[in-house]
Amino acid sequence: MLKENLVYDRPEGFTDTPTHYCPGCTHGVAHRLVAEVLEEMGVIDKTIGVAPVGCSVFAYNYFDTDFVEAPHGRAPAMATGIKRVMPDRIVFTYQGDGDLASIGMGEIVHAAARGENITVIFINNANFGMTGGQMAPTTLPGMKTSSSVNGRDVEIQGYPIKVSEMLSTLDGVGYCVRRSLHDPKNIRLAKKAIRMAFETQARGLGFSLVELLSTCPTNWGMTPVNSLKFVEEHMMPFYPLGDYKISDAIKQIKI
Amino acid sequence: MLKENLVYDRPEGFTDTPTHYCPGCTHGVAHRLVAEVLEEMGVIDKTIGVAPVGCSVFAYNYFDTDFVEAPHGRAPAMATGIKRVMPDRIVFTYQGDGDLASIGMGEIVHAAARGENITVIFINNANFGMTGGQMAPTTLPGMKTSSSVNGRDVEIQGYPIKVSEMLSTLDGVGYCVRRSLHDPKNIRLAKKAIRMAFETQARGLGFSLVELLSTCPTNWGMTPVNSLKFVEEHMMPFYPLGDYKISDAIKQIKI
Amino acid sequence: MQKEIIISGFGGQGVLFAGQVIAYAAMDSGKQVTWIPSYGPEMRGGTANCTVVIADQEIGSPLVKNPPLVIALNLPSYDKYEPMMQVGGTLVVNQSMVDRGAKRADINTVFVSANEIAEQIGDKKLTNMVAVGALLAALPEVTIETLEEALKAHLPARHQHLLPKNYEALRRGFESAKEQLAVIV
Amino acid sequence: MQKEIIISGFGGQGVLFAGQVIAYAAMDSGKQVTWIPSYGPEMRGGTANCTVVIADQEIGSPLVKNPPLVIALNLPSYDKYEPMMQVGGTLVVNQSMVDRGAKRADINTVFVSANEIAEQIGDKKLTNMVAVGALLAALPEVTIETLEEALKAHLPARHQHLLPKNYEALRRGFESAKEQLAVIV
Amino acid sequence: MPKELWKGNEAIAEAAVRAGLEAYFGYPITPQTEVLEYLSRRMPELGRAFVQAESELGAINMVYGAACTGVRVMSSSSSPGVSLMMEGISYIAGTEVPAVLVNVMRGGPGLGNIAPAQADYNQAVHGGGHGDYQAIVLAPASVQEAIDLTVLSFDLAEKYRSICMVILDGCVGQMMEPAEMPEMKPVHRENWDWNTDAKMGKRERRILSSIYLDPVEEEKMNLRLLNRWRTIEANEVRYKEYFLDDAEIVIIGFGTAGRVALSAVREARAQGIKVGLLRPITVSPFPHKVIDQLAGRVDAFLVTEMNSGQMLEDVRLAVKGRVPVEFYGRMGGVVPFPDEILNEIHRMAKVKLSADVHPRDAWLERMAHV
Amino acid sequence: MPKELWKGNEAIAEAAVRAGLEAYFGYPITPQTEVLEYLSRRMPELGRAFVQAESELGAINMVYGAACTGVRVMSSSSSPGVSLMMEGISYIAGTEVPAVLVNVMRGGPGLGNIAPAQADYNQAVHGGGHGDYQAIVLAPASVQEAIDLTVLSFDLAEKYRSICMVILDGCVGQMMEPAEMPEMKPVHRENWDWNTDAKMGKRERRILSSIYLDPVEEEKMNLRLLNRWRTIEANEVRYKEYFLDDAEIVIIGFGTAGRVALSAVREARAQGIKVGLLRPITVSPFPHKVIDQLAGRVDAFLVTEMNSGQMLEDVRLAVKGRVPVEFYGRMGGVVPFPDEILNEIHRMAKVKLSADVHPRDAWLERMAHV
Amino acid sequence: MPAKGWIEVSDIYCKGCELCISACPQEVIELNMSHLTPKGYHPAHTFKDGCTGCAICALVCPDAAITVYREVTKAVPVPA
Amino acid sequence: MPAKGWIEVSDIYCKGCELCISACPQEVIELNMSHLTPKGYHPAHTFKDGCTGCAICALVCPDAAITVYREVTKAVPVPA
Ligand SMILES: Cc1ncc(C[n+]2csc(CCOP(=O)(O)OP(=O)(O)O)c2C)c(N)n1
Ligand SMILES: Cc1ncc(C[n+]2csc(CCOP(=O)(O)OP(=O)(O)O)c2C)c(N)n1
Ligand code: SF4
Ligand code: SF4
Ligand code: SF4
Ligand code: SF4
Ligand code: SF4
Ligand code: SF4
Ligand SMILES: [Mg+2]
Ligand SMILES: [Mg+2]
Repeated sequence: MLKENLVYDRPEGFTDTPTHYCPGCTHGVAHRLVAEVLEEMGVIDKTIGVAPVGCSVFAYNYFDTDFVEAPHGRAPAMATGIKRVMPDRIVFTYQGDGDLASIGMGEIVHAAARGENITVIFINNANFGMTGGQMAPTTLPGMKTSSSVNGRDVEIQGYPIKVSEMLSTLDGVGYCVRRSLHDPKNIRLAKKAIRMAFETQARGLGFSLVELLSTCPTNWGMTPVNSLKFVEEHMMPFYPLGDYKISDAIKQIKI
Repeated sequence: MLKENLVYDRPEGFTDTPTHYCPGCTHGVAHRLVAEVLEEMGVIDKTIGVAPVGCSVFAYNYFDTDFVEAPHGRAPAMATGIKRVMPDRIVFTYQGDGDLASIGMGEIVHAAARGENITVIFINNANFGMTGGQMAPTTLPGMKTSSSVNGRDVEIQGYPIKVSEMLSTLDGVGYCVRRSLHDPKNIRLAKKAIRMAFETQARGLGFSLVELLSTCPTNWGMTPVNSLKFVEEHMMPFYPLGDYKISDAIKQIKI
Repeated sequence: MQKEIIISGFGGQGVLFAGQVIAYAAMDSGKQVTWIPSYGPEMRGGTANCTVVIADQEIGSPLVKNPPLVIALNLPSYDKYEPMMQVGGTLVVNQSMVDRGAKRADINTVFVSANEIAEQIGDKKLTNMVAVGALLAALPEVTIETLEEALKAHLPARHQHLLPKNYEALRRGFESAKEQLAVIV
Repeated sequence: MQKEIIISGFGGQGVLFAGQVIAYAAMDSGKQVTWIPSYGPEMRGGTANCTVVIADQEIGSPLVKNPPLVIALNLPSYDKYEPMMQVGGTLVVNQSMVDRGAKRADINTVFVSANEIAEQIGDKKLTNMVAVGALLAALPEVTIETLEEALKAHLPARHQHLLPKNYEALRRGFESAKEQLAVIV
Repeated sequence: MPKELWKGNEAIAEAAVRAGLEAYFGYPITPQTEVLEYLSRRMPELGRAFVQAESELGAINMVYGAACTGVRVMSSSSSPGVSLMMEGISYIAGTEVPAVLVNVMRGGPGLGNIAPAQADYNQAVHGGGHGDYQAIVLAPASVQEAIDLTVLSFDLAEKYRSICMVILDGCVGQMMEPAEMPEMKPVHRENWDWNTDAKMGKRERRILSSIYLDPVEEEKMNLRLLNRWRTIEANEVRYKEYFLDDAEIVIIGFGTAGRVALSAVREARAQGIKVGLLRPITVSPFPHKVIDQLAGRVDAFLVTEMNSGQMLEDVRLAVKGRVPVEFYGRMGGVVPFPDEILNEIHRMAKVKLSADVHPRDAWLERMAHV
Repeated sequence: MPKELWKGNEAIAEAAVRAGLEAYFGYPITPQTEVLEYLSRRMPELGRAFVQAESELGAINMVYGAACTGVRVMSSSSSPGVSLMMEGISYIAGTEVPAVLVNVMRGGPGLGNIAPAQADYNQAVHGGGHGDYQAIVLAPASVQEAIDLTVLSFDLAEKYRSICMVILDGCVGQMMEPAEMPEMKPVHRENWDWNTDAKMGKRERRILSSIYLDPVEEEKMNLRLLNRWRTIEANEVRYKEYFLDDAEIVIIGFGTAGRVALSAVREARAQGIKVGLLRPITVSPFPHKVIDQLAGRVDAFLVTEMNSGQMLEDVRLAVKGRVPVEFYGRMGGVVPFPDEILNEIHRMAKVKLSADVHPRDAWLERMAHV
Repeated sequence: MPAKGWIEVSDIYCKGCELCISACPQEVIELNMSHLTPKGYHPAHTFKDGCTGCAICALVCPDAAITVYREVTKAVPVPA
Repeated sequence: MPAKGWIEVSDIYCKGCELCISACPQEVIELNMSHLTPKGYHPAHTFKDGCTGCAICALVCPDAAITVYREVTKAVPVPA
């Protein structure tokens, strides 16, 4: 096979380790996009990742960068610690919705408010995947989970939190957008957003976060393909895709 | 003196205990307004307050209601615990900006998101009063505190958090407004807002919060009168007064 | 009396339920019993196993290192547990998923084509019950009848119509094992 | 040698700084020294006090129950510490804030009109220094000269111009006390 | 009630319900999640309060709030989650309100793993939170005991206005055993003289707080807690004895380590070795007295735990060097098999033991092969 | 360097700076706040990292992150704040990264008060976080010691890839004493073989985590920690002796309780009573050995603490019942005066002591008057 | 003609913060420098006539130290 | 005429999730039911001609299991 024939190959940002994710789980897609962006920006060598507690707890096995493993929800604090002593490194967290929006709410809000110059990849799959599919702050109204078996009753179990909308009210936030991983077009847009988020950091323009609507075929009890449909039909209407905050300086960035 | 001569008297919601607040500190005004509202609504007898850690740690000494004392920042969680088992009681927290917006961010966001049927009186005095005036999440850009002696540098120390703006993005919030305690007119408006917040709770209409711009003459190093001017001239432009969220059901309330 | 049983196989083979049914039957026979799943790194997919201990008296360890009774529903399980077994123990092997013979002569190995038998009965999911039936041939403390009762009592309502097929699976497994054990003995 | 001093008064009377100056002077005289504020419920307003211990050897307890040396700048302090004092100790009382005489005869009570003297010198804030001067009359381990040196070294730059007045306060207090102590002895 | 096959975690949940649990606040974590999931269904069914909190920090403070009103309330978690509750637990202790907390312990430190462990003994028994306080700590070894001790935990918590913890390892949480549930106790609110459930026209207002700004007052409060603890020590020690009458070697182990030891003890007895087992059920208050007495008549002790020897030190405190105390532990989620403990018994029966070297050091040498 | 009058908290802050502190993360709390305030000015001045975190939870995890990169980092807090750090501490221990944490202890449990106390001894020494780990814990009794031990804490933390805590009571934190600062050490980054500071073209990637999903691997990690701890125990025990040579009664106390005891000892010696003092400087590793030796030749011990007798149990473990161990404690922020301890010495010199009743119980009886 | 009113300032509660002084539309309040409260503050008092009983001073007082009275002439709403 | 392309699916990474199958605009991918990967999955493969090398399958593959090739005819941008 000739080099010039190659259209797409596994990104260099990845290690050889196969992921432990369930078949068709779009955590894998999000991983791949991050790896591609780091490769394209040529920053693999100076990147330090912070893995969360959640299904992506082993994220550190898959990226060819240094990695640390945070306590549940505390990745933004760890990332702050790292970035403050190593300001020339690229530091990112990769967090699920239980991790970021439930237990880790205090840390993410404050990292954002401080304008901490880190990048957050936020995987919203509307449940706690790792512990067996319990209700997350992002679980849709009426959605059944292992801790809301009759469907989330918002009157008793509370309303879902729209993370991007909430965080974009904070002045420290440079870049905050929501994308989805459910079809090729949206995956491309997601990758562009991830790129922009890392560029924001590389240029020192403040806190950047990309929220990605993602699937959990296992706990949703659906095939991977149907899970993508669920994202499109149920999650997207509730969690509108869009740019929630892009600071003027970041709007200037051309890539 | 005839009863009919009486125009204003110390509210019954208060105990006889003089407060420990510094002279001119508007924590006292906020207290008085809450006491007046509880009295006017006739709910003193069924109210349980939750005191924070902060200058108002001894709030429990002043109101003639049952009271508990929360760990720093956790008042909304304690209030949740109380309200869930005593849904017919009136439960409120009284919290400072360090308590609510710094260490207690996770708890307040989630109580709000859950639409927890409690009332939060939130005293924004732009610093940690009790521990000697350190920077709070609400400290204004450039403002000097004992942990930002050269004035808050937002690039390094982060941007202030606008709590009402942020929380009003949450669906569980019924009532969320910002008022000020710096002059008679605004004090009257603040009292109306506190009344509305408690009415929201009494009618089961969800989470209610009144943010009150307040002074800290001691740590600001100003006379009480000048502190009121500081609120008007510096805090109000940064923290605009207004109704950030009033649900439709609450708008119907007539008092 | 104390008997320890390990049941092991792939995730979807009904390993945990098989153990529970034995545990129910033992309980209904007035025995002490413990059932414990292996839960661990391999939570998602991979092999699953559980340990059932049946005894007359208060049970100590719910886990066992050298089991006298094992059901291995697939090759990895067979490979793993054969060397661990107690001398003289009985190992029920699902021949449908295994392409080798016994390596140990000091235990009784019973080969049952559990998949085939289950398919013959008309439900692939009965593989586990065929194997359980086979095990009963070496576990006199639990009779086929109590096991049937246990199944009846504990199969979820929506599966109750499958009871006759479950019974058949048990008996086919039992017969197959009894023949082999008769030869061995 | 070990001497313990408690200095007590209202919040704004410069109690803590008075203790620090003595501590500096003791340190500069090559002594061991500890200074500790009372911090507690009465953080905001109310009375303030600090304890200074001066010794030749490693100091044990930085707090003392029965002090031999006390400065009481107001009545509550006087009331509080008079009964606690060691027999034979010296208690400097700010007569300007106190309207009663001594209750104990087994200690030396020195009355100094610290406020008046300070005002005479021209700065009400020097009350504490007048009292410190008075104390020195009973604390031979620290000379007026070292205390002046200490003041010079540690008074913030913006107050350095006040040094002469501080010196005067010290000496006026010292003189006043020496007279009284001479009588007592 | 007839026996049913119950999974440990679900049994605890149902037992709590039957004991009159009015509110549960928790956060998912393996291997405890079944408690939360079970109650997420069961509590609303009964019209009682269930909240999946935002975190363990949220959960313990919801517990704290509800506890102040005087109702029966609990949370459950596993090791890392329980660490997050330390401040709250200290507050609950300092406020003297009753609350129940279940810790289904897993391998640590840090994120560790989800396998069964007993390494939070010290945290529970010797105070993981700040300040002087003692928690009542119960350690079930079977599903039936998990049920019984859960019920007991509410009674003890209320009786002594204390935090009461049930600590079990993942084995007991995940295991199924036949067990009998107690009758359903109707929820009834006691007329406490301390709870803050609002005046309601009936009484003066009440305050619940853990502040005692004056050290002397705080010291009095500390003394009150300590004296109460002496009563608890006098009345509430529980343990189970096996073959102790003529035992020359006594094994001490709690929870799963204790029941694994039971298998080894039976085997050793079958071999004619005079060995017995003491299984503490309350690890706090600790059964010091019975160990003290045993130390006067037996030849040696073997402490076995699924940690590095935490309870070991409490045993050594009781034995006071009179006879050798040996240790055998497995850590990090490894559950010992009976034969490992049997080996230790054989070793102890053979060689002359010394009380000089620390048993942990000796054990570490023996573990060099791992 | 000439001696200067330093306040304990500020001295710790400056000592850390001189030891090469590259980052501080903390949250205000009395009586520790001066550490944070001092560093909020000092660190930026030197171009080093200072963040006032959103909470202690945030702070400890910022410390954890920075520690992973291999730089010198610390946090400080006081009792309730330290309780909030328990999960993070367990993670730091489990990841084997060096970090320093200062606890200026106050009265508790719960919110308690801001007066000096030593009631977090157990939390620090016996593990307040989940899982098996040990922290190195240093207990200064003076401002100079606070400086020296702060510097030492960074060295020890790095040497053993361990969490190292400095625990002091509010007295030492608020006190001023003449003290000598060490020279300013230039910040220099070591070439560790474990830190995650990015590959930077020089090496393979590195991971730092506390997960060991396989229990056997976790057990190996636990054993590694334990064996390291044996080295620490062998090499790093520190204590100070006073008048021990001919002592018949030995007092043991750390921090302020230890120095208050010194005053009592001097007084007793002046009265001809043969009493000495052992002041542990490392409370973890604990000076077991020297106490063991003393127990062979002295008549009795008196443990004195500003808590209910937490270190007491460690002393009793070392003494093993050979001679009586008595206890005298004050709690809740009360600092004992020397005469209280002198009274105890007199009592001990007079009456015949028994090793039978628990010293805490006996003390509680004596405290009945409070 | 404005209503005639008067106020009482509690010695127990007043801390002499002067907020009432700067808020009083009639400018009839000042600190009583010849009196010290038990807590050591100079309390507020009216030093001249002109109080209308408008209760604005009570509205701004952080210590609920002021009781306001008025001659009953016509109905005036209490401060809300 | 569309470009001619082809793909390689890695046995190590593919988990048979079928996302590529449903995404392929040419509908040339299916699971290979006659082959099991070491992890026990039926992997994806192209079962007929028509692949254009558009790389959409690779874009949606969560396991980065697909390598895409194309005959070099004209420049086509790689998926961004
Ligand atoms: C302190 C603490 N609490 C709880 C847990 C258990 N836990 C592990 S992952 C997880 C939720 C993960 O959900 P999410 O962040 O949405 O990630 P996903 O698995 O859905 O990708 C929880 C609750 C833990 N490990 N630590
Ligand atoms: C866990 C914990 N951390 C820190 C503290 C110390 N602390 C007490 S009050 C306070 C800040 C209070 O500020 P704020 O909430 O704004 O109230 P204010 O005093 O300004 O009214 C802090 C940090 C504490 N008591 N507990
Ligand atoms: S459980 Fe859900 S989120 Fe986790 S790997 Fe499986 S599909 Fe993905
Ligand atoms: S310190 Fe500030 S907030 Fe606290 S009572 Fe004084 S003035 Fe009010
Ligand atoms: S506002 Fe109140 S406290 Fe302040 S001076 Fe007036 S009466 Fe006194
Ligand atoms: S009632 Fe009105 S007029 Fe009278 S003193 Fe008060 S503010 Fe002034
Ligand atoms: S998308 Fe990837 S993992 Fe899924 S079937 Fe296709 S090649 Fe296999
Ligand atoms: S490259 Fe395009 S045409 Fe070819 S298999 Fe993949 S998706 Fe189908
Ligand atoms: Mg999720
Ligand atoms: Mg504040």
